[in-house]
Amino acid sequence: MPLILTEEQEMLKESARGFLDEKAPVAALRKLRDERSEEGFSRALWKEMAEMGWAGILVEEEHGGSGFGFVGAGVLAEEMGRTLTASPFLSTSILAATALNKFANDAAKSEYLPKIATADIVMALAVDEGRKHGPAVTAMKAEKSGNGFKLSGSKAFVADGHVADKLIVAARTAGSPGEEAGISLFLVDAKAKGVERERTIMVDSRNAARVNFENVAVTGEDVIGEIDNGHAALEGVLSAGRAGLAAELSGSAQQAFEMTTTYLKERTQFGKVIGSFQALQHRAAHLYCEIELVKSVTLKALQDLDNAFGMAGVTASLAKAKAGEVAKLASQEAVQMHGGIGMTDEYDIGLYMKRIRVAQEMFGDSAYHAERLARLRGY
Amino acid sequence: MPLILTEEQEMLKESARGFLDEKAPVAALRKLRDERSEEGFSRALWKEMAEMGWAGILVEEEHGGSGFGFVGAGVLAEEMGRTLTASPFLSTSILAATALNKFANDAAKSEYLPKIATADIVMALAVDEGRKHGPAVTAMKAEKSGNGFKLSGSKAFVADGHVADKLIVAARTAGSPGEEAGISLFLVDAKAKGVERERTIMVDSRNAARVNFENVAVTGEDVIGEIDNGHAALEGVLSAGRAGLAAELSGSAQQAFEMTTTYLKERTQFGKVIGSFQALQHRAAHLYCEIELVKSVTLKALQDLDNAFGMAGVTASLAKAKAGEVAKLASQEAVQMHGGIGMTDEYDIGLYMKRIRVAQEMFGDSAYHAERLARLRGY
Amino acid sequence: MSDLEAFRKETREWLDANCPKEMRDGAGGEENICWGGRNWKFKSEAQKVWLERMAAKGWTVPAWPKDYGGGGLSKEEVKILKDEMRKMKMRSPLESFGIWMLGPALLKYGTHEQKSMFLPPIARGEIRWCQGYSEPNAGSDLASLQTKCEDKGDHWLVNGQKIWTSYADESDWIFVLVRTDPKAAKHDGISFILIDMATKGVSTKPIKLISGKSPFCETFFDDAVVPKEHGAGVNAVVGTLNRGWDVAKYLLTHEREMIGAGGGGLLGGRGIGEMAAHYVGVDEKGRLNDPMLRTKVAQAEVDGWAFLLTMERLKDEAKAGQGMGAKSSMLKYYGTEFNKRRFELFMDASGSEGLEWEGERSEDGKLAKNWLRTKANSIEGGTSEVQLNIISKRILELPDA
Amino acid sequence: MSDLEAFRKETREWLDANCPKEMRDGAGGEENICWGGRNWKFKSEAQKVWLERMAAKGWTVPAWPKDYGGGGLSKEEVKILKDEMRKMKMRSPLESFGIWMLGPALLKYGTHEQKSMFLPPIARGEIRWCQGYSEPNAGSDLASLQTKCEDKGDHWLVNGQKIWTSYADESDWIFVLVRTDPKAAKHDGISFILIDMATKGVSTKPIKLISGKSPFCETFFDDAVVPKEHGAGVNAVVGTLNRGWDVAKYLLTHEREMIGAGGGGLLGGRGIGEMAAHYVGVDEKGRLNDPMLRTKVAQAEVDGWAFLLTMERLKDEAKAGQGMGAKSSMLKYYGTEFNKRRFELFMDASGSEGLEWEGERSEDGKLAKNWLRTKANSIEGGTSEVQLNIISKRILELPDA
Repeated sequence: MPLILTEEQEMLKESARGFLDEKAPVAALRKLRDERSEEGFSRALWKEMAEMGWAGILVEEEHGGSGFGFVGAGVLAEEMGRTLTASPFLSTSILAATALNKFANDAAKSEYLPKIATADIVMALAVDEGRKHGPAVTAMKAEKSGNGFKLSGSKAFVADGHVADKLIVAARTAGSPGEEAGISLFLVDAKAKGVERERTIMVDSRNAARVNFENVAVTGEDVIGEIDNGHAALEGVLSAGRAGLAAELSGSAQQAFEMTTTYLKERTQFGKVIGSFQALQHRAAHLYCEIELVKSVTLKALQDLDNAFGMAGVTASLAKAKAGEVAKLASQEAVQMHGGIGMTDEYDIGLYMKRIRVAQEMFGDSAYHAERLARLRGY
Repeated sequence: MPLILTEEQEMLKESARGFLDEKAPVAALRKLRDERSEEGFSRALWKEMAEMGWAGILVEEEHGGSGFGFVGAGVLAEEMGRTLTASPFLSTSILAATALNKFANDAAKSEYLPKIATADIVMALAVDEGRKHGPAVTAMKAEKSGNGFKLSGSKAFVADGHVADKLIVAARTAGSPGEEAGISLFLVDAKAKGVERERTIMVDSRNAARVNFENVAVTGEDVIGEIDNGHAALEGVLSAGRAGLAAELSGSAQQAFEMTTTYLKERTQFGKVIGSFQALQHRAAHLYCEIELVKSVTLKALQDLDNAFGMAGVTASLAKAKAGEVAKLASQEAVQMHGGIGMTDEYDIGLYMKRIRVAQEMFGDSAYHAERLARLRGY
Repeated sequence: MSDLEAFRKETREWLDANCPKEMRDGAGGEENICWGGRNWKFKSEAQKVWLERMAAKGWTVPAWPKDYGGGGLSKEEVKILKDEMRKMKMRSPLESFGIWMLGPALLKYGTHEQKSMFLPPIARGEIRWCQGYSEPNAGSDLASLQTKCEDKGDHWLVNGQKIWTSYADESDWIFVLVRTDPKAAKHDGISFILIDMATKGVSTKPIKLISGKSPFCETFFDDAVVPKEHGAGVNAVVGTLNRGWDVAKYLLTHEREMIGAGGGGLLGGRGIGEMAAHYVGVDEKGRLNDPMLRTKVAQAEVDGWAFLLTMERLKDEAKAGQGMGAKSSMLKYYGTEFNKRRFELFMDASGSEGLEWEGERSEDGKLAKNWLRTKANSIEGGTSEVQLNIISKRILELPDA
Repeated sequence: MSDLEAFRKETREWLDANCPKEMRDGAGGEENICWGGRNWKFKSEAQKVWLERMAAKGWTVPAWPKDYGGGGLSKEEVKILKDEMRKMKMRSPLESFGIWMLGPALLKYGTHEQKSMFLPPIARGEIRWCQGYSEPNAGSDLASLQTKCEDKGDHWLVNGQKIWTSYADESDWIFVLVRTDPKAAKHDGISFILIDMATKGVSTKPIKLISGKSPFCETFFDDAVVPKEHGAGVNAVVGTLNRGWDVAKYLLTHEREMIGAGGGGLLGGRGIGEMAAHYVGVDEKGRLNDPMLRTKVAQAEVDGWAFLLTMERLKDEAKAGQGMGAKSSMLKYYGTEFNKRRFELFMDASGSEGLEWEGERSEDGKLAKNWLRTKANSIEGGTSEVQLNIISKRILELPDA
């Protein structure tokens, strides 16, 4: 399959750019932040996105979605990365939709997928417990209790966790932290008894939460994937999330880079446009190449998710590793090349640096994924 | 103690530079190479160096040396690094002299140190067995046999090994490969029965050898340091070698850098001296800073060897790690900035790249020493 | 006993007798600094007493001449004083841009009248100064500054805008680079002038950074009338009219050396490896649980240590009589780039916890804010690019384009 | 069956029937290439037969017109031919600078007479060409070349020196950039001329590289007399007199794209991680025994893989009708820098063994020589710095200094 967008995907990209530039520019994020929005995103905007088929981009038409597939979802994530648009797109439309599509029972699909497509539900994935990403080190317990389970433990860095209606939670039904076996995934009502949520305001002004679970009761119906063998499902969902984040990082990096080259062409110092200084030119040219590489790996990971979902973990890691590193470089070069003005809160470039930091950390930073690839490649 | 050379050391440096520029410039190495010299260095030159007190730079006056200490030895190594001078200075005057000075019995000292000072003996340290440096993974066996030992095994990358009269050999009297305990050091006659040497012509056109030992008999008198506990002595000797190599690498890096900045000021392209191109300027300025850092760590390691020999292992590793990395960068930038001419055998810069590759590998490359420091620093 | 030994003994005794015990906690950090000035509110009685006693001895500025409020100490004596203060963990009694910047400038370029009027209040912490150099359109290219200062016969009329004036909103006076001859070549029409912040037409506006609140301000001059003399024979302009660039250059080098010499501070606190081990833990072999991060940390520690030793070497060379010259650019460049790298690693190690921006757990995003703040290190006080230019030109003597 | 399917079937059958089995070992490597030329010595009868049969069909240059010795195949057909050859592991029957460089130049800029005279012998492997572009004082700044070509009425008189002329000592003819109008602006006085290497006054000298022997030569022109016409109506100059820079530029872009497209070859062979595991071994968890090297290898594999995918993407974009344009500079820059990095890692992994320069064990320093040879990758065919300049100017549209 050629490593390019189809005509349809190109059209989606164009319309997304137009829509976001108009309805959800960086100023919108700034406004949510400065007004200390309780939800951290605009419900109205999210509804509009749903009307355009974005919320249900991974939901098949039979469930009311647009069924555009992962490349389509990545195209949207990339464009949202450009405008730093805050929405439950990653948590709900990518992560939760993937979990439901690929691993849930028909009842759950029928119940939730249509709501995702209409933006009537927000769902969040609760996986990490410590500072760094590590699905296998899940310690949270799910103990058998009657026909169901009781969940106890705590989760951190749950994107959109504080506004979610439903949480998809990784917990241990067997084994011990560090082992892949023994993990199961549960669908948990966010308002269930024993669930306590603390909104954590992050550096990127987006939503995240820490969630505490104390003897939270779930039934066997709430299991996603296989009991004790949820790691495979979890990795599948994470692959989708990683590729989505890679796409978002790619968009943010591209935009930060474009703002920088634009600035290089305008700003004058020592009687010359600073973009004429060769040292800056070479750094910009190098960064250009790196960003081109990010575009390639991201598209590859998204295509793999569409064409060979079970095999996409490797390229998703590749994409996340590369996109995280390059987006970081892009934000650093952007701030340095902008000089003092880039350091001011008034100017947008700092917001890119902040969001990129969060997105590259989420679901494994570059070190995590390079490490993972090294293991998979046998060294 | 201030981190600068004393007046005496400064004088030594100046006279060394004068001598080497005249008697042992790069052309001398080229000649040895092109004439396929059997020995790989000039005996006559080495004798002259001895007369100047260089061969015995670490030998105390009572044994006929000049007793200048490690900073003095480093000053010479650095200057030899500038001119790529081939001589047994590292193997004999630094490694063997340190082994004898610090760890040998009086008889051995009296016998060999004066010969070192007069350049009447060449000695070599045989430690590594595999591709990469690793004293603790010594597998070579020294089995008790009557009052002495029988050595069996093989060594590689033995600098000056093929011309050495005596070999200082690390072998295992107890324990197993990977353990520091159980290693002992032996002084072995290079012509002893059972010793077989293969000269290995290396990329830097210097001397090295692979040495095979088959039931080579040594006596208890030939032990340097403590039986089973030779690892400490070995590390002491290696620290001296590593600091000496760092100094040599510093000199080579400085010289390669100076050749490069000179070339940048001469070569014209697109109607301009290429040294006026800002991208090259910034790379040169960065490299300048890195080389300044190398000077500092190298001097520190040498001073530590003089002032607190037992503690110098850490800064010796620091120096070797930093000098290896920076010298490599200096040689790479040198070749790239010289362009095509830098690729020709006729031009000297390639010889620097070759020697730096070898020197940075010997007794641990940057990765080895960074790893070692991480372990020592508890992470 | 040598004179210096005697001085050390006396100093130690005097310090011990006069420094309040609250001032002996070795506390650093911006919140503990005594900045002085008209509007200064002492954080404690001890802070006030300590300042008064030290100022009375001239030891807030020990190297300045006694006539101008200083201690008149020799270099060696200053070193001993600082040594002893450090040993007893005493806080500095006073810090200010007056001490760091304006004082040295006046001592070198000022008239006796200027020194007499301005230096003693600085030494006593009575007048707080800020620095008006940068402008929105003159960043690295400082000499292209445009703030106009017109000669109106009996006064100067100042119009323009400065940016990055630290603490301008809390300062009493400002020393400013202004353009007094718009027709002259770029570097030749600049003067160095002293302005009371209370002057009508002078106003300030704080700048919020990506890292949050900051001491930086924008400072505006709208038809600010500045007298030619601030007192009998006390010129408002320091040094020769239109030669203010000399003063500026002198202070810029001074500033770079200060940043260089203070680079140790940049590297203070816990080691990167230690911090990383704390955050991510170690495996059964005692190695960081994150192997890739471990490599980056180890490489950074090698470079950081090598950098510290280089600062030490340059200091020792300076003591031995070799000037630092343009090498201060190396310290500025390498030190600030390293500090950025260090904080990137802290952020890597602290993971999602380090990304929190509000709340007690993160002390309102302390780490994240410090991380973002380091990004300015390689911009302020001369960008890394400017330092590399200086090294290229002045040390490597590479030609201009 | 579509036409193309039919073509594929016929092709497969013909190839299978005509390619000697010795030529089906998929052997690459310089020593297995058939270069052709007057002095060519076939390595085997099979090599000769294979060349003759393919040349007779025009398939040594399948895309060239039949009139000039080519196969007259369409793009799609050429792809099918190459596919089938690759599937059956067939060697290329003929490679040469004539095929890669001069052919395309003549096809675009040559006259019918020039094409008729020069292309068929190239296609048949009878005449071997080399390229005379670089000069000692004109490296990256190729257009500053100085080799003089004076109009002496009935002939040209050529004087000067070329460098980096690959295989000049084994070639029959050379295509050379010369200065025909020394008074014109730099790019305007250059011509592209064809010269028989047997001409009196033309001599060559091989260049030894830091990596050892090389195909490169210096080529000298001392009063070399070149006829205005090499045959009736066959001009020695290709394209317009003094407009040789157009031809050169065309071929330079062509060369960059070739290097770019061939970048896959750069990355062929064993993976870095696999190689490193082979050299340094793995621990009980299966991780490389050298943790720091492991990090570098993993990072390099990420970048290498991302680069391969980028080549794939650009190729797919090109197929979809988007030209590659200046993006070939990206491939050249990134690919060659990556290859240098790759070989540094091989050297790191192989340790002292990789440093051996002579003897069987190291195949006479094969790895070390390859490592050193990679250093030229980022110099030849336009330095990395030139590629970055091109990206800055043409893609990012950053202004000239």
